[in-house]
Amino acid sequence: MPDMLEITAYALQVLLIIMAIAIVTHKNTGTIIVLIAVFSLVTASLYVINKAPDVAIAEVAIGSAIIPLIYVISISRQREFIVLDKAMDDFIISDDAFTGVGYIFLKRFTDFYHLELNISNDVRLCSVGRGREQKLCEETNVDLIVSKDEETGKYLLKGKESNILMHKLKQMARDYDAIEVITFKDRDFGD
Amino acid sequence: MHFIPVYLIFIPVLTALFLYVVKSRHMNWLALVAQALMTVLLVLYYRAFSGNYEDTMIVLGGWNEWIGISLVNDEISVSFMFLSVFSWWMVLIYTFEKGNTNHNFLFFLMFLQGVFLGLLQTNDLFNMFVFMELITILVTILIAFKKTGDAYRAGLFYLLISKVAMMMFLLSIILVYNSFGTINILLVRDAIAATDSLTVVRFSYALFMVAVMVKSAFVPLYAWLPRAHGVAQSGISALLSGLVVKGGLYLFIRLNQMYEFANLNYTDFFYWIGALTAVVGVMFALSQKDMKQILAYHTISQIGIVMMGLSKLHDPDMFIGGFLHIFNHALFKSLLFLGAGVIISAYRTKKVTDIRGVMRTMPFVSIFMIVGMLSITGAPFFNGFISKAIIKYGVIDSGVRYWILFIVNIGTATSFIKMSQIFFGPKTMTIRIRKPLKNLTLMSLAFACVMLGNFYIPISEGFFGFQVRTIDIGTWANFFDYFLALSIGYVFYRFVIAPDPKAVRYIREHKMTFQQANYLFVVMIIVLLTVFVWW
Amino acid sequence: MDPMLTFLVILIGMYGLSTSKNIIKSVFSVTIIESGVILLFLNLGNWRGGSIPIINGAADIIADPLPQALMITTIVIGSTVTALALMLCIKVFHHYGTVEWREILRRGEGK
Amino acid sequence: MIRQGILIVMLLAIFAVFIVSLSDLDQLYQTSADYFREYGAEQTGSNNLVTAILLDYRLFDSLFEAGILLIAVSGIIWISKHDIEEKNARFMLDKFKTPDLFVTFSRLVYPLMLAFGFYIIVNGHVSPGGGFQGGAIVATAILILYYIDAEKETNIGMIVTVEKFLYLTILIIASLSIFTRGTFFTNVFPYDTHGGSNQAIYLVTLNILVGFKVALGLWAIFTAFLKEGR
Repeated sequence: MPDMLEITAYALQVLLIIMAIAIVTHKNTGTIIVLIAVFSLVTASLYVINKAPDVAIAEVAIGSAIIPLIYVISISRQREFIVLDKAMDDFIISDDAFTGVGYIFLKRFTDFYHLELNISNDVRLCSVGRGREQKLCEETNVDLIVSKDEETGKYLLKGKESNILMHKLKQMARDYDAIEVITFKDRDFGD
Repeated sequence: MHFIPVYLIFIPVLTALFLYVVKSRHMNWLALVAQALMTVLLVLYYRAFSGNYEDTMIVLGGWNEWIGISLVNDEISVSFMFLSVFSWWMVLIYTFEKGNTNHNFLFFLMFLQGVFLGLLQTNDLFNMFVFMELITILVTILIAFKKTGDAYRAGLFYLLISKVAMMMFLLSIILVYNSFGTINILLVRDAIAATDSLTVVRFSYALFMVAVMVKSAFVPLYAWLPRAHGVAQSGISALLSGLVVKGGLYLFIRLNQMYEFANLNYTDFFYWIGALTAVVGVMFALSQKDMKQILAYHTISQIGIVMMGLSKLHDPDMFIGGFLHIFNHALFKSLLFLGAGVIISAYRTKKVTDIRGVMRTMPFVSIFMIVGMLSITGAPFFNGFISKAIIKYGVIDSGVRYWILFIVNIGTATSFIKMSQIFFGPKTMTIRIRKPLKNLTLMSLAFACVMLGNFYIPISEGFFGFQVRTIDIGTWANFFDYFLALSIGYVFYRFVIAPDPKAVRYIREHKMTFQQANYLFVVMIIVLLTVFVWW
Repeated sequence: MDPMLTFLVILIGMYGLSTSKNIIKSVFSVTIIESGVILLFLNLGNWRGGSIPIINGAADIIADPLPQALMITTIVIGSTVTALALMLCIKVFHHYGTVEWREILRRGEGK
Repeated sequence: MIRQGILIVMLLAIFAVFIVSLSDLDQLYQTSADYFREYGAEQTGSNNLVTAILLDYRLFDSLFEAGILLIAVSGIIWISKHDIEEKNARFMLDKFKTPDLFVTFSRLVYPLMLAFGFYIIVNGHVSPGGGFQGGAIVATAILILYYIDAEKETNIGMIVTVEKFLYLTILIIASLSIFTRGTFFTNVFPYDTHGGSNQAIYLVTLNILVGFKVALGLWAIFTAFLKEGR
């Protein structure tokens, strides 16, 4: 029955092309990841049909398990807005729940951009001194540092100048008196 | 003795692994020891080198050469090897004091050296592909090594566009393999000679060339280079601009040797691509204000000049001129980048307009920088002049080609007159910066520039066996030409570039996006297909 | 087995690259091109038919094993490049707050 | 829209050239399959010709293939790590919980996958598989462990160091043939026409080493991703 195999092969190739078009034109990245895992399985079966079981094993193991996982992680990291809470008062957490003014403000902001708000008050990160805050922002993925200015009582939200979200945040924070947005300039020198 | 090529590849790799595993800052001198060992081995290899393919061919594993991977060396690859070992010496010494708490940096740097030497020697297309991919990954990591947003952005751009180019390279390997049943370059060369120039051969040539054009940043596929070389650390920029980009040009030479008998008339096409690259590179360089961006765009334009020479593969004078320019460019561009690195790290800014008074603050660095600038602008008695003059004599009969070279020269002069503004002005820095190792590197590079500018014939003929056209350096005509270019350049700078008109600003702010780069990639494939398949 | 259909996959990937506006989709397109190239090589290796390249007793016509070995190398290379690209992508997002090429390449330049 | 139209036209032009060159290819078509069928198993001692090529004919490529993984792992870890002393910052909203059914299923699958991976690595020279493929499967099995226990602590530095040592070992074993055969990167054991069981020892050893190296490399890569920003 060689014909059967040939028909399957053609069908799979056409399927592959359709899936490639879908991946290229689809908007939602979540769907694309599923598609790419299936795409990889289809290519693996085509490798088997092409008498290459070794390549198929490699493709199945790498292409449909590890690579999609990496995609998932990468995309989930791109949907989050990481905030480091150094203020340690009721700005974010009041009565052990997320009901503070700051939280509501940030939540409104992240919901608007379809991001996931991720707040940390990790002790080790918060112990980082004022002078190293910029370094912290640049080296880790922390997008925003919340701290309290002791003199004026204002809450300072600090982030990178280069980050486009900070500009939006700045515009949004105009309505709030207690919040001030500060951006770190890019350090512009060679070595 | 026979296996020195293999040792040359694996000594840096093993050193890199050792440094990574040991993770001790006291072991960093090991990199220098390995480098010294490699120099010795290379000299030994050179002494036994006969220039004959049969003698230098090593088939790894001792298999049939249709199947196995073979390493092969000729004059071109051996001279490239000397250049790369020298460049790595410079970068290692330059970064030595700074990088010595960081075993990662040396790990990537040394590994890159082994891989680059492998690329130079391999005689197998797929092996070449693997090395190119390794170089891509290593260079991406080295670009992103600084961990700033710029660096990540540039690294990502470079990684993706190179990956696409290398996929085209692989596609071409597929066509070659299924046509001739082997991927050994020398055997494919013979096999191509035996067939008529079929479409499949031409198609594979076009795809190879588009990959090479991305890797060596020809216009219009240059978009990754200024970003990548502009943001990397200065030591890395020097290495990338001076040497690693030349990996693409080396592939160009090798692949064109492979297609030597395929009856492809590429000479004119690549000459004009080179001319376009040279002009566009200079045009962008003129508009920049960032010191490293200026140098990066000049890399593009100098690659264009190299290409103008290399494209005449059958005209020994032009070819040698282009080939010599690879060396000269490696020397003076490394010198300029390293010098710029010293200045930038002292002044904490990259803007040419903000740096003043370097001459009073750092006299030695300034002198070496001026040597580099004289070389790149083609002053007599410096090395840039020699290769440019050889290329110029090759095209002196045809008007337009000669004038393009002259225009590029004026542009280069203008741009470096602009950059030389940093030397003037009062002393602004009071801190004395003592960097003996950096000065040593700059000094040796400057020395090499001057040496190669005056004694190029004994060096290239006696040492590497290239027949170089003799040029009268000290004639009045040369000086007149140079000063004419300088003065036109000064006028041009004073009245057009310095006021910063709208057109200049527009060019400066023009940045190619990734889609555009890929779109041009497809366009370029079509252009190459038009030239090589349909014509 | 039709090499032409496989070549179409490569072209679709190239179309994706030239039109994709964000980084992730560019990486997806690169993956598609790579799969297409691998499949093409295997297709051509098996163009004249044959059996799996494992010698068991009687040796008959086999599919070409060399492309298969090369393609395993390519798969490993491709996966590492993808991983590196995605890691850079995460970093770029947290620096620029977006994964759109246009915005990313414009930020911090031409001020 | 016009740009996209032109793009499609250009791509179709490339397609047309490919079709033309395919007909040329039909005349020329050559492969080295015959050579391998004739001599492959005999010369290398491996019935699986793909393994024969990866571990013997083109071992040099495979070494650098493993090298790419090595470099990428170090690079990814370098990019992902930072100087700020912090390991696993706890996020208040970071609730990741695998469904119980999935955990049970994973517990069942995990040993099977691991065994399958090892089988593939060890039998690489007689059946489909080998170091690279088996290593990837082992890495996938380890990945399943993370589904079972998301809080798993991994010492990534250790993995990477072991990986480097394995790579060094592979390099040494690959170049041992200089002493027995007088050339680099082939089987250590001299060429023997009958049996070839000695050669199999070398193949299995190298497959196991490569398998572990690849598994560790991929493990390090996805651990770096899982830890990224945490």
